[in-house]
Amino acid sequence: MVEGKPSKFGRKLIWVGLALSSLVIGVGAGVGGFTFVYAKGGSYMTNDPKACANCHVMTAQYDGWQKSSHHAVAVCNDCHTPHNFIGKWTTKALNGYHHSLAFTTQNFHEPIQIGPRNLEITENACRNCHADITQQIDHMAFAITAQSSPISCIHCHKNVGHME
Amino acid sequence: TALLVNIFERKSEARNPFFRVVELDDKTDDPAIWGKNFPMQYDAYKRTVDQSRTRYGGSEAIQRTPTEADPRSVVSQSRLEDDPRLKIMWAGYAFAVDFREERGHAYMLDDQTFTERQHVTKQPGTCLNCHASAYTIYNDLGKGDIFKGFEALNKMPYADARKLAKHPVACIDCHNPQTMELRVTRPAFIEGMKNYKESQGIKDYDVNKMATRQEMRSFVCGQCHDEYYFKGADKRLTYPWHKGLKADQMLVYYDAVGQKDWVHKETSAPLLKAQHPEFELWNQGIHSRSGVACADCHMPYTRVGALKISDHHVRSPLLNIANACQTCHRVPEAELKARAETIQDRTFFLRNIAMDALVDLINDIKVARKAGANDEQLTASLMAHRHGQFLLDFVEAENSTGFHAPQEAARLLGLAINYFRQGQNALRGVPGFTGMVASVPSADATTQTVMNLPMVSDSDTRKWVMAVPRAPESQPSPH
Amino acid sequence: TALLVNIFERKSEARNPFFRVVELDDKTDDPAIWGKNFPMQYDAYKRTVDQSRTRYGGSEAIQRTPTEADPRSVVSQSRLEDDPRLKIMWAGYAFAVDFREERGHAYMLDDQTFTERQHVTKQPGTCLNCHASAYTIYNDLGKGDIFKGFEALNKMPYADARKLAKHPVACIDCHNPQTMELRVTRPAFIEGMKNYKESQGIKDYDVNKMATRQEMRSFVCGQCHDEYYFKGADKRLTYPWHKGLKADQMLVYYDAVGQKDWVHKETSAPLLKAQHPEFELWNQGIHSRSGVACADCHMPYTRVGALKISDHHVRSPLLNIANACQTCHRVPEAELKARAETIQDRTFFLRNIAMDALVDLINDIKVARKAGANDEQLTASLMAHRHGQFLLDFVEAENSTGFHAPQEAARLLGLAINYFRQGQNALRGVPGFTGMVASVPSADATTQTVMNLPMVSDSDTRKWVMAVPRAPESQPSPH
Ligand code: HEC
Ligand code: HEC
Ligand code: HEC
Ligand code: HEC
Ligand code: HEC
Ligand code: HEC
Ligand code: HEC
Ligand code: HEC
Ligand code: HEC
Ligand code: HEC
Ligand code: HEC
Ligand code: HEC
Ligand code: HEC
Ligand code: HEC
Ligand SMILES: [Ca+2]
Ligand SMILES: [Ca+2]
Repeated sequence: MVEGKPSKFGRKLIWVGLALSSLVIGVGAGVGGFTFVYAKGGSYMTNDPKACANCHVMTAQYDGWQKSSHHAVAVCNDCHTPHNFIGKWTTKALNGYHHSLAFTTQNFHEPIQIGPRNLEITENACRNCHADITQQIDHMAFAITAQSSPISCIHCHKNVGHME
Repeated sequence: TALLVNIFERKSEARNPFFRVVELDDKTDDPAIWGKNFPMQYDAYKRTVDQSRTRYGGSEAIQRTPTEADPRSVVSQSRLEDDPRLKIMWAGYAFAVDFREERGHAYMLDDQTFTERQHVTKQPGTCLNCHASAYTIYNDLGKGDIFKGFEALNKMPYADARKLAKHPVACIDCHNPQTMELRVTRPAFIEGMKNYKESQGIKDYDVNKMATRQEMRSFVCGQCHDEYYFKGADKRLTYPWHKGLKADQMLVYYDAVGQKDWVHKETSAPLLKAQHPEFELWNQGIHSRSGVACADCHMPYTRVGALKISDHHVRSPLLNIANACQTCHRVPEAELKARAETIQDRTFFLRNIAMDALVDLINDIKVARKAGANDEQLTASLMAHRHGQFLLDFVEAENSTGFHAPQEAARLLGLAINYFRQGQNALRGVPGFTGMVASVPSADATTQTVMNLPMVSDSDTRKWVMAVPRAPESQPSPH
Repeated sequence: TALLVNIFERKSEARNPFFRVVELDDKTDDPAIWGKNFPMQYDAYKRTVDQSRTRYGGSEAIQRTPTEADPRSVVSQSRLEDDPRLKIMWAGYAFAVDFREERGHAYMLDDQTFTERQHVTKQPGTCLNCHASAYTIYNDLGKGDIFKGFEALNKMPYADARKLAKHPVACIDCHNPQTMELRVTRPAFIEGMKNYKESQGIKDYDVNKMATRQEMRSFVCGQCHDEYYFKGADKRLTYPWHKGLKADQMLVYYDAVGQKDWVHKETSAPLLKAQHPEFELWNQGIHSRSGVACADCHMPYTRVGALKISDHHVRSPLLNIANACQTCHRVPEAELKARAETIQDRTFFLRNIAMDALVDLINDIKVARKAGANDEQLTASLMAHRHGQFLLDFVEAENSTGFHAPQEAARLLGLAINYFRQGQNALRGVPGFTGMVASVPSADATTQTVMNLPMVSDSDTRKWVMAVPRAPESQPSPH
């Protein structure tokens, strides 16, 4: 996906996201809401990486991030939420809801693996910060066609966020 | 709105990461002109004249006195001198006369024009497909139809065809001049992939329409770095991929179509020569399987000023480990070099055993012929010679010394050894044949072989490297 | 609120790794007692009774009627039935009588006690080193000195020694009961590593003092999963690592000390049997080189509630790919399985070619003996038999079917093929020997071999898997 141009899929997600976020944030009572609060689902609302690591299942990524080249320059949200207001909060709500639910029911694939949607967000985050240096390789010259679609940064730079 | 403006600026910048100084079109074959728009890529491209050696690759600059017939003042080392067994292997074929370590792209046109192989056989125009910027030649000859141009070029005598060629592989052979997208300009590869995909159940595969960008980063190289033969009287350049890309699958194809490249001078076996199957061997390896392209290692991104570009100085990745390997493998350079060389040492070890086995077989067949054996009595041995020859040559001719697919390379060598030694055994049935005593391993010699094994020397449990098999006078040094 | 409780539990669990319910000391051999402190590890440990197959590994539960001599109601599949060539390979040795696929740790004591190999040869107490919780036995017999205890146990007849053993490998064999740290309790491994390190120029290596924690995560397995022999009249368990850990280096050692495990029934060659060299082959692989330990794949961390523990259900990683591989390789399970099996298929392919070559050699020597050849005339062939046998058996006996070091396994098989076929050629010199026509490959047969090659079938360019070589009636199925 080219920066700043949400795909059809992305746009659909924004709406789903908005609906879900109102559900999650808006609910004041009930197990769903309580779980979210108790499990520090609220962590999603801050930018503090420690907050992500509130869930012990995020510890490995937190540790990896601390050892990574980006430790000093980017926090979790810089890479895992879109670099625009709506996208950012939608994603937080979606992920927050999904992760809280997954964590509580313990129903998720281990090891945790980034999904296609979040991968695309992360890819775009790379491009957003590094547009200056990567433009030659990212957009081959004049036309933007199927073949000149970018190749994945993570194909080569898997380790920048989480040193293995 | 500051944000918005910012985004807009970025987007337009992004589409114009360079100054369009000149207009390029489908006739612009001169890379110097493209270089006006893309000076960084052009500068690197010109550096393919550099020569330096790695343990098994790169190339060495050997000075020579230019002659009228061959005006080159520098060539690369002769592989035939490195390993005289190669002359026995290829006896009767042009390769036994001149075969050198390959070097950078800048030399491809000259090295082809002046190789002594040109004097031994009358070569066809087909040769030029892979040693020159051929795209505009195809267009000219075919009046806009590259397939027609391809057929015309193939049929010409080399000397005539050679006159049409002006540059080694150039920008236009890999890039669309309008969009700079990668594209395949070689009909032989387009046909080869179509045949191969058909063997996989995919009909009408069109590489230029159906390949992803990441695939194209290998396919542009696959245009030339493959096993090939000249099919029929028209000398059509053909990739033998109809049954699959594995060496033994190609053998099945070659047997089915009855192809032979030459007849061995000593044994009269109908043989096949394998040539630079980098694309095919890479396809069997874990890197390919993980989506790692030729360009990822041989043209890695490199930082030039404020920009990142693809390093158009195409060369051995072992001369450039930091960019070629370390983004993916976070281990020290020396360790990465040692890993690659461990793989290569193992390949070279088995390759030498296979090479000895081949020489033994050739000698045995010679003796049997002297003893009066006829072709019919020799059939089994001659077929073993044919099959083993192709498999050994496949790994020998492949230029990564097994790195592109280590276990597959070893599998092929194991199979080749079996063919050669079986070929010797098959001579038992030949009346009057007793065989040479020299090729019989005594208990001592057997132990000797074991004693000559690579010995580990370094200290860390997990860090040893297999040393190259000790090379007595009679053994060649690594090429 | 079920959810809520669940979450609450999760959060507190993380801080309470275990309750010290009982005190453990250096005499506590019963794992059930350790299990009171570490119930999760113990539960998993008990699950090594599970049996399920992978393409080449795991094991299959075969029902049998218990007898007094052998009360087992379930065994694993017979490898001799899977591949009858193994009986020819080991003719005259106990292995030709009974050899089964190995299964989980829970069975080790019974499987050793009741194997029919016990009836063929009188086995020594040495056997128990690797099939029982031996640490407390050493301590008892040696009065606190495990080396003394080791020597005493080795010398005992198996039946006597067997009475001392109560459990299969247990917690105390790998763990210090006070600190739970890993430790090596096997004198043979301590000595083996000392000898090996000495060959690398390191004096007085002491594995329990000098190994890192990550190394210990392999060394505890290396206590048993190695090639070994019984040295001298005292039947001292010895690992042949004095020249290095590569198979051909062990061969040099065995030749130097003149070891033979048995004499082949048909050929009278003085042979060596290789056994489960997982530790040694792993050492040649890229995983070892990258610091990946046995425990990383065979006892991967697994989440139990909020805790991550080492999965003490030691088994084939291909039955547990998510935990065993995906922590390091972010690719789908099916793809990882295909990668491992591609490696194994290639190994199995070459292994079968080597196995045929061995059988041919044995038959040839038989014929030569019938023709009146004496040992001296056969020396070269018999040495070739010896050397090839060990190398082929090394890969055959190694239980990962090449996965632990793919290219090295293929290298050894290539070398073995060369020995066997050379051994056949060496018979030429024998007066009166003509050889068998059956072992001569006709052109057809040669082509046939090629035609029988694995054929790729799936569609994606980079995703093909090599199929297992087609198995005609006469060929064994993968073990
Ligand atoms: C409530 C506990 C919890 C918190 C807090 C948490 N996570 Fe997660 N996270 C999870 C769980 C559980 C999963 C696995 C979900 C799955 O695979 O279905 C997960 C998966 C992920 C994934 C990969 C899965 C995907 O959908 O692509 C990312 C990326 C991620 N988390 C980032 C974060 C970031 C960034 C934060 C902080 C802003 C954070 N997490 C905070 C529990 C949590
Ligand atoms: C510089 C960018 C960057 C930063 C900062 C970053 N990540 Fe990531 N993260 C990535 C990338 C890239 C991946 C995908 C890795 C892969 O595919 O191997 C990823 C994957 C993940 C996953 C999924 C696990 C996996 O390996 O697929 C989780 C969970 C996650 N990150 C959580 C976090 C948390 C929590 C933080 C902050 C402590 C954080 N990330 C900071 C780039 C980043
Ligand atoms: C919040 C902004 C931001 C994001 C998001 C970000 N980076 Fe960076 N990155 C930086 C900065 C700042 C540096 C420091 C180096 C520099 O001066 O450019 C850096 C350095 C790097 C480097 C050089 C250091 C190294 O690790 O080799 C690489 C490569 C890189 N980034 C790739 C990525 C990739 C790939 C992603 C997405 C997965 C990413 N970055 C996401 C800001 C960012
Ligand atoms: C095919 C491999 C590959 C891909 C894909 C790739 N990179 Fe890189 N990248 C490299 C290599 C190699 C270097 C080191 C260049 C050098 O140091 O000369 C590098 C360097 C960088 C640097 C650091 C330059 C410096 O020295 O400060 C940044 C930032 C970066 N890449 C970001 C990205 C981003 C963002 C993407 C996706 C748009 C991306 N890369 C895609 C291989 C790749
Ligand atoms: C993962 C990295 C990698 C990939 C991908 C790769 N190669 Fe290589 N290649 C190597 C290494 C390493 C060598 C050995 C160089 C040496 O011995 O100096 C090599 C050697 C070569 C050589 C001989 C170079 C010399 O210096 O003599 C050629 C030609 C070649 N590769 C072409 C290709 C082609 C074509 C492809 C794709 C079809 C490809 N390679 C894919 C790493 C790679
Ligand atoms: C399918 C593409 C292709 C065709 C057709 C081709 N070459 Fe090459 N040639 C290569 C490649 C790739 C290399 C570099 C790799 C190598 O040398 O193995 C090479 C290397 C060479 C070299 C330098 C190394 C050496 O062998 O001494 C010479 C000379 C050469 N070719 C001559 C010829 C001649 C003459 C012909 C026609 C009979 C020909 N080539 C046809 C692709 C091709
Ligand atoms: C043998 C094939 C080949 C030749 C010849 C070649 N290129 Fe490239 N070029 C590539 C590949 C591969 C890429 C990477 C494309 C991608 O990432 O999709 C590339 C990328 C580029 C790019 C995009 C930016 C970058 O550096 O990644 C430019 C501009 C470029 N080449 C210019 C040139 C020029 C100018 C010439 C002639 C002097 C040339 N190329 C010759 C293969 C080639
Ligand atoms: C038009 C045909 C053609 C194309 C396209 C082509 N090559 Fe080559 N390549 C050759 C020939 C011919 C040589 C040998 C030149 C010589 O020895 O004079 C060669 C040599 C090489 C070498 C050896 C350099 C050395 O020092 O030994 C490498 C590495 C290489 N090519 C990689 C690549 C890669 C990677 C690509 C794609 C990005 C590619 N080639 C595309 C024909 C081609
Ligand atoms: C774009 C990423 C990438 C690049 C560039 C790359 N590799 Fe790899 N390499 C991989 C992947 C992926 C694997 C497969 C194992 C895995 O999943 O980690 C691998 C595996 C390996 C292995 C083990 C497999 C084997 O064949 O034994 C070696 C050794 C290796 N690489 C060396 C190198 C060297 C040397 C270079 C540079 C010439 C290099 N790699 C360049 C990604 C890469
Ligand atoms: C990188 C992962 C990895 C490492 C490290 C590793 N193994 Fe394995 N091992 C495997 C795989 C994969 C198999 C094949 C299993 C199969 O065929 O089902 C295997 C097979 C085995 C088997 C046969 C299992 C069976 O199911 O029949 C044994 C025994 C074994 N390994 C022991 C060891 C020992 C001891 C070590 C360390 C010296 C070790 N392994 C290191 C992955 C590994
Ligand atoms: C150096 C350690 C060691 C010694 C000593 C040892 N074993 Fe084993 N044994 C193993 C290992 C490891 C396995 C599992 C791997 C395998 O079967 O290849 C095994 C498997 C077995 C099996 C099950 C598979 C089969 O072969 O049918 C039997 C039975 C067995 N051993 C009997 C014995 C006997 C009898 C002795 C003494 C002559 C003995 N073992 C000595 C380590 C050892
Ligand atoms: C064959 C060797 C072996 C046996 C037998 C064994 N363990 Fe372990 N154990 C290990 C290894 C390896 C580790 C990982 C240690 C490390 O990472 O340093 C481990 C780790 C542990 C740990 C630390 C926490 C964890 O799970 O990583 C505990 C507790 C433990 N084992 C208990 C036991 C108990 C109880 C038994 C008997 C029922 C037992 N072990 C039998 C090899 C063994
Ligand atoms: C005391 C000796 C001993 C130790 C220590 C030991 N093993 Fe074993 N292992 C055996 C024996 C014996 C068998 C075969 C049991 C049988 O077939 O009855 C075996 C079987 C196995 C199997 C085969 C399971 C199957 O389903 O086929 C695996 C995998 C294995 N061991 C891995 C390991 C690993 C990993 C370690 C270290 C963490 C280890 N072993 C430590 C003796 C040992
Ligand atoms: C603790 C990390 C780790 C674990 C666990 C692990 N690997 Fe690897 N694997 C590596 C590393 C490191 C390499 C070397 C290449 C590289 O540097 O990426 C590698 C290389 C490979 C390769 C290419 C080398 C070859 O031999 O062809 C394959 C295939 C592979 N792994 C499969 C597996 C499978 C299957 C498993 C599970 C049974 C597994 N790995 C478990 C880290 C791991
Ligand atoms: Ca070269
Ligand atoms: Ca098993």
